[in-house]
Amino acid sequence: TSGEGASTTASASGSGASFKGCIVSDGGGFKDQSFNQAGLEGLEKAKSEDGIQIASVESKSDADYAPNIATLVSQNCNLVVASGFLLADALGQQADANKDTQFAIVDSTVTPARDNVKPLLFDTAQAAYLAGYVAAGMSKTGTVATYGGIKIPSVTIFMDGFSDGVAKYNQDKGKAVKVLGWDKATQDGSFTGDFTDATKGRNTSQNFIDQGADIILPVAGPVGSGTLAAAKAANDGGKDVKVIWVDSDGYNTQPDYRDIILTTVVKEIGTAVQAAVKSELDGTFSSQPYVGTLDNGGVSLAPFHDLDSQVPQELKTEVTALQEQIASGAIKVESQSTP
Amino acid sequence: MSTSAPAQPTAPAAAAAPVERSSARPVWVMAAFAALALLLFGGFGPAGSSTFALSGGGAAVSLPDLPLPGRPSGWVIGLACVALVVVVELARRAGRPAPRWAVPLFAALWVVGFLVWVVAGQRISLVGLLGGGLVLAVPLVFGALSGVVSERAGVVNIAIEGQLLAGAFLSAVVASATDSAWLGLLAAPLAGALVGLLLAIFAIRYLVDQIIVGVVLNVLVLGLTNYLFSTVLSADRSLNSPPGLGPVAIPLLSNIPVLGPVLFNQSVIVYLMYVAVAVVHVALFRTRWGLRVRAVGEHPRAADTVGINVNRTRFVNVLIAGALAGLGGAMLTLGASLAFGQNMSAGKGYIALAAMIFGRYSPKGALAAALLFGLATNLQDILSSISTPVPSQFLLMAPYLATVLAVAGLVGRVRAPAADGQPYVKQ
Amino acid sequence: MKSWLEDVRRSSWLVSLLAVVVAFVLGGVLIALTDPDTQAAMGYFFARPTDAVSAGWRAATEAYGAMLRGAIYDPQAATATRQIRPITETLTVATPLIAAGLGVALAFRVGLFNIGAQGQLILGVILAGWVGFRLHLPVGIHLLVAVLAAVIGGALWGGLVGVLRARTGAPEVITTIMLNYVALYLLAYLLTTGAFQREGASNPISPPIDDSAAFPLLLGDSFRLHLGFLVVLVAAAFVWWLLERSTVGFRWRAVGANPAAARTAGMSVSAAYVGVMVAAGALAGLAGAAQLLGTEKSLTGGIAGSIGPDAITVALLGRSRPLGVVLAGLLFGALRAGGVLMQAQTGTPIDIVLVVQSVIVLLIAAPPLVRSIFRLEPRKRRSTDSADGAAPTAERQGAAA
Amino acid sequence: MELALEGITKRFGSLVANDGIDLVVAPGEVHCLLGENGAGKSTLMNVIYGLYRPDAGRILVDGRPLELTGPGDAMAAGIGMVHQHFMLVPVFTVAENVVLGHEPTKGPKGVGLLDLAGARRRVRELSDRYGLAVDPDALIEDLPVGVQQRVEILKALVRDAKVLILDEPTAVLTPQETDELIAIMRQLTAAGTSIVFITHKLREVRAIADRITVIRRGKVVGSADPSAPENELAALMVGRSVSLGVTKAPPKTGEVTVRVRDLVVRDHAGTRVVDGVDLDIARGEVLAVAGVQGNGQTELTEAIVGLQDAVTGSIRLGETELVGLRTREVLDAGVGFVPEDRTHDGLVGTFSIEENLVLDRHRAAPFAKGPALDRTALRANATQLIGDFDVRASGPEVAAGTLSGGNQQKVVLARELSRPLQLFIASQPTRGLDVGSIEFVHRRIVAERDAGTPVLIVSTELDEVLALADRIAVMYRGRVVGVVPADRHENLRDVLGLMMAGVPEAEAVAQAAAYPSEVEAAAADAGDDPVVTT
Ligand SMILES: Nc1ncnc2c1ncn2[C@@H]1O[C@H](COP(=O)(O)OP(=O)(O)OP(=O)(O)O)[C@@H](O)[C@H]1O
Ligand SMILES: Nc1ncnc2c1ncn2[C@@H]1O[C@H](COP(=O)(O)OP(=O)(O)OP(=O)(O)O)[C@@H](O)[C@H]1O
Ligand SMILES: [Mg+2]
Ligand SMILES: [Mg+2]
Repeated sequence: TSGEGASTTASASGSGASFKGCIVSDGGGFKDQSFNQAGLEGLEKAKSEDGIQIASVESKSDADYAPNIATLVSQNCNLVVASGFLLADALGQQADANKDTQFAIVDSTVTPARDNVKPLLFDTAQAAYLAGYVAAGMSKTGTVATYGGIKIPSVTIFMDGFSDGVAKYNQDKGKAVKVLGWDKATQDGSFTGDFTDATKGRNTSQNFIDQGADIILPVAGPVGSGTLAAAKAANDGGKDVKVIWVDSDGYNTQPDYRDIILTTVVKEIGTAVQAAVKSELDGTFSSQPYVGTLDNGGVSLAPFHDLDSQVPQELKTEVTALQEQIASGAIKVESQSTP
Repeated sequence: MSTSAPAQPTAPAAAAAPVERSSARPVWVMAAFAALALLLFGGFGPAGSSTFALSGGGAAVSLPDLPLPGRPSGWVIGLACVALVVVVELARRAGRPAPRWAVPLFAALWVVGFLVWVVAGQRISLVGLLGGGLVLAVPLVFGALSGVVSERAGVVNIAIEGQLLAGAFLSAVVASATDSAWLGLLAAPLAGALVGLLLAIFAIRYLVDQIIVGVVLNVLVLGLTNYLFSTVLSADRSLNSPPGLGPVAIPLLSNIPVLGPVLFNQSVIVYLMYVAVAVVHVALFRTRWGLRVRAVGEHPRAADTVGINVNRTRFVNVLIAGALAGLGGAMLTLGASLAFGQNMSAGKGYIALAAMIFGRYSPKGALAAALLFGLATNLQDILSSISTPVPSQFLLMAPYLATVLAVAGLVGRVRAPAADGQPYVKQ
Repeated sequence: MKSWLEDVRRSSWLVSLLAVVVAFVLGGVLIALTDPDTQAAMGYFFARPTDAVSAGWRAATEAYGAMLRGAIYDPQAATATRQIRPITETLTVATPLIAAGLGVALAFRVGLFNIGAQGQLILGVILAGWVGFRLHLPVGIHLLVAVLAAVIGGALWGGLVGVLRARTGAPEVITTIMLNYVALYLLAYLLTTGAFQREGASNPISPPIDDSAAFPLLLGDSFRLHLGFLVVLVAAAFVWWLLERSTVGFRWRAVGANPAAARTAGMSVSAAYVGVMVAAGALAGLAGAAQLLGTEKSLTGGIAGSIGPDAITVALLGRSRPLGVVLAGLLFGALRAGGVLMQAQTGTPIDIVLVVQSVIVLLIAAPPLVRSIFRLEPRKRRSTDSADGAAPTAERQGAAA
Repeated sequence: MELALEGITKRFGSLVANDGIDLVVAPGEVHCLLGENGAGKSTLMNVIYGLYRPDAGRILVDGRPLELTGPGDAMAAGIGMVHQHFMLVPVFTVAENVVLGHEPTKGPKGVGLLDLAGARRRVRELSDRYGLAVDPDALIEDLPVGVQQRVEILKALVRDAKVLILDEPTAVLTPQETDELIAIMRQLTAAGTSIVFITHKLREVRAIADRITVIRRGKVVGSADPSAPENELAALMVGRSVSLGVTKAPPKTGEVTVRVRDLVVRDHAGTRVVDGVDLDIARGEVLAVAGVQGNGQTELTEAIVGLQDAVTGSIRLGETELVGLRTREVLDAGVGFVPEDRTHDGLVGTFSIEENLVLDRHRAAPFAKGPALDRTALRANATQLIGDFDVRASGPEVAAGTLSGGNQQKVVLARELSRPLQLFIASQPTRGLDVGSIEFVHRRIVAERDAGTPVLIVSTELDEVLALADRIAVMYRGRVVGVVPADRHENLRDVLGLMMAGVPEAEAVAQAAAYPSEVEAAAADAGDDPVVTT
């Protein structure tokens, strides 16, 4: 079970046996094969490598954030990680009330900034831009789609980058690949309303497919499994739909769907969490935000894996070039939600 | 359920002659909608034309797109709606019943007008809209049928939500463990019936208030499935990766333009739903079993005096009802090729309950009401991917508001089975 | 009060206690069976059954031990503050549950099944939120106006149901469920509008309410327990007075017990339906106030959490009596608060709380089952007992005309 | 077929409803069961019909013991029953009700498709054979009570009942309809069916019975010959000699203060259930409304107290117009109202006696202090009224629902009579009460009259009407057929009976003289004037 052996079994040798790292999920829970899970896995890696103790608590609703964080603080956690933007307010309050505990929050800053809170941010627009470019290049129908779970910056930033990537492709190639589900100008589009109900993801994706989309980017954690199911069903019916996964490389987390996952917009949450633990162990903890970029490897476009052969070499070359331009700052990927 | 109260037949006055004078309220509601149609779809109709793609979804025959000019269509439809209001009102004044086609036609026209208005110069796939709506409706239809079967026998079934969830859970686990979607499909009604069994034991054997049992069973199933999901299913993912029951095209029928792919290129569970609606309808209204069930729900003591075992009938019906809803739960997992997720039923059981009442406790009505919900939900989803004049939250709200309007008078007073919710105690 | 003590004496008290015991035992069995160590030991169960049993026992007792510490007092915590924090958390979590539960219970007593606490609460927080962050009023007045706004919002939403029921006979079970969704989407919509959305935020969250609109904390900054708890206790006392001692409550109870007789005696059934739904909504709105002005401080789409559904179980467990609702709310608050620590320390999913809760309510509703489990003598039923049931009795009799 | 009961005992908790009852019903006979309310007649029949399991004793059919697990077994053994409260599904058709539980089917075996055409044919056939005139396709809820009763008889006939139990079948019929029923019973016995006939009405017993068994407090207290004098039967029933009739002084009629003019009440379907009624009631007189149940009497009283919605016309109480007022305002204007169904409309069963006693007066002093109820005042009021009205209960805090019917009725009366009244209305004031309670209630009503209050009584029991009324208004299909002073006709009972079937007074007088009622005739033969009400 999650958070196993927190207080009872101090594991392994390591330097961190007296250190306790803790994490609170948002409504998606730690089994979302995505965002929350990645955070917990980061902690678990720190546990096995540095021998720290860990504890984890899942939130079921917005009202759970504050008590969950507070409970972990009471459990003598040295570092409490809040998994997700939605926990920012609750985390801020707890940080004020518990000055000698360190906090980290994924995907958000806290306002005002606190000395004991480290934001872990990701400029996912950069990687999503590449994904958009690839999607546009790979689409046979000339229509691609994206949707989100809840309309929050850490979600829409993917969608902004994705549609910019498509626009870039259209501009460079004089094409008119259409993006369904997100309008960057009005910042409005398709959202399923939560990060849990895969049924809605399936339905939304089915509708995209019916409107002609053949590459879909779900930015909705476990809801995305609905997209995988819809795509597979459509392909069984003779279509050729592919999915671009988010957060952790879908090739590993979704082994059943390797044949339709084109690539993944990777967001190294686990690495960032592990690094935060390390910095606290080292005594180098600072409230300076960590921002994952293409340049520092905090975000990236995953390999095409099994579908590699289907991606034209020319497209790959262009993507590599774009990646270098973005990393070097030659191309600026802009989003309202850029951290 | 408390719906019994407004629906109680007022004391049957012996002298009452069977002349029903229809009230004016439905006409007023229709008139309001007609006015809205004229104003919104005509007056403020979109300038461009709204395009409906007729093929797709693997249709054999490819049809051209259907463009409907926005404002002109709006005017035509608005005026037709007004004409229908006049027809209905004239019939009412003359003391005749309105023509049977009048209200359905009105509703259909209004929906088309609304579609043209809301799609506003964009293009949507009609096949996708209808097919997706049907798929969304399936759990609702099964749930509503479950309600019909149970409440017709006089047992309020609030536990539909829990039955759907249990069906979804067990079907996913069994299908995953045995790697057979068919075995999963078999497990779903079992899970639902198990919840039905608890309902029957507490409501019929222990005479606990039926609404209370229903509400609490929903919490129990939610807690259990969540708990098992977080422990057993998470520890071993092979227990929750069920094979799906993909679409099966029915030869010939699936080639019918538009309707073919919508109706006859679907998962087996959808076909089961067609069968279930027909079977429940025939069984309830054409068979000995149905006559007895309805007697038990209307006047259990009368049924008892002619040798019908009231509580056994109820028990059996509650089990059947649970099984039906459980089957609906399988649509969420196997039918959609999805793994089980926490709280996967997401309130669909309660919507199904509303659909049952909206559909006046009849299988056909339940089907229609559930389809309405499904279509409205899917329309909202499609519209949120293109830009539309209505905020998506209001589209999401629409079916719920419609239900409130409906139960508040548009469909007239819904008459629940007279003994619905009342336990039967033998001496 | 006296009648409640009567109840206890007439041993429904014992049944309730046993129901709680059975529920926890069942929950414990579930915890044991899903515990990995137990499962491992099950593998060689027939070789050494004691291993499995002791592993299961350990898993269950550890989980419940953590839950108890998380709900009442945690001697393992480092500081005194942290040691007593659990009990304050229990009270904090219980606050909105009690308020909303009172609303549901009140409606039950008048024969209405109010599943709409969630929607009423949401309407309450919408209005209270707007007052809290858009109006800037003096200290004291601001809080008062905000609470009033919450109460009015809930009362309107509840009253709508009452009016529909009274005027058109629309079953409140359906209208409340539907209006819950309408309220939910209304809130979601408002949080995208300028009036409600936090400046500079693109996500649906409101600005925080002014400090002047917040319930003052009762025990200082280290605890979340706020004045709202006391307000809710006062509300419970008021509901008791209203039902048992006031003329309005007399009419409401009469309508609940026998609407036909109430009507014949010159009482207005419609007025009772509308009145009680207004009151029920107001209480749910108060729950919203506790939630928003007491703990959450900003509006989000999910602010209502599961308070609405929980309120129904609280009302059922409390047998629709104010004191019962307070106790049931405290119990559920304790389960919730304790569940967090249980999850943090033993990794047991908090969903076990739902299982325990629902089993308790089911068993309490079926005393014969509990008696047969424990082979107790059936107690002689007095016909007044049927009035004890939480359920809307009038509905059962279908007596409404 | 011969049906015999041996030592049947049935208990409800500590109450022994049937106590070692022995009974033999011979083939082709009409066997009357007599007994006052609550004597245990219905209970015994329910035991025979398999609805109740007896605690002791056995049932023999043609000498062989019969094991009953439910009504199905009884029906299979040839026992049919027409219940006191009809057991018909209101939303089903006649044919569906008749075949329910015994349905003809068609089509493939195991599917059980209903053969409704066959059912209709069978109903028509039987209906014709016994001259019942029932339309198989009519919905029960649309049928008059008399026809519903014939449907109940059909249900038994279609199952080939050899023994037919009729539990108070005449309570809902006019005397003329009773004659028709008796004709049907004769036809049935002629065909070999035995009939168990339950009633309180002695004169019916004498018209049709072959044998009479009297039950009191669950025991058989004797059997009698149809020719036995009524006083003897009545004494056997009640266990003491009974005073037949109410003694009351002639009315001291004052001015007319209640004027009902052109009153029309529509039901939810728009039908005029009260159709242009005019009535006057004077101070100090009792006006009784007679009529078969369902002819608008209930709606009439409810319209006066503001419980009906669609009311036009005028109801004046002194200077006050009551039409358009709310119930509360009508009650405050000085109208006392005893509804016909005390458990449904008169009392809140789960409330205590003291609470029930202020149901309509709790808003004002002395019972309300501001927004609060004054519990002490409630208690004082209850103690007083319980004494005055001789309510038998262990205390004022006892739930009203636990009281016996007579005591419940006393609580309602106490409430309504304990304030100054301008008009007192009582619907079916003694329905379901025993002789002692009836005496008490009647005395109270007469006392109110004598105190000068106009009194309006509605009763379907002619005996009660005759006992109380100074004038009698007969209602039929929502109209007043005529208003007859209580002393106008010799054969008032026959005349009223005909008027209850819609015959105008003059014509009724003529007809009654020409064709005296069979039941009345049987009573007249016995040579005494029967006014036993139970
Ligand atoms: N289901 C029951 N539970 C408890 N007591 C009952 C029940 N049915 C009847 N009784 C009681 O048993 C006694 C006999 O009732 P029963 O109905 O047989 O009387 P009856 O002779 O048919 O009277 P009536 O003339 O009023 O119909 C009464 O005291 C009645 O209150
Ligand atoms: N359905 C029932 N369930 C339980 N108890 C009943 C029921 N019906 C009657 N009783 C009880 O049976 C007893 C006798 O009832 P019943 O109405 O026959 O009284 P009674 O002797 O006829 O008195 P009264 O003359 O006042 O009518 C009462 O104590 C009553 O509470
Ligand atoms: Mg009696
Ligand atoms: Mg009887």
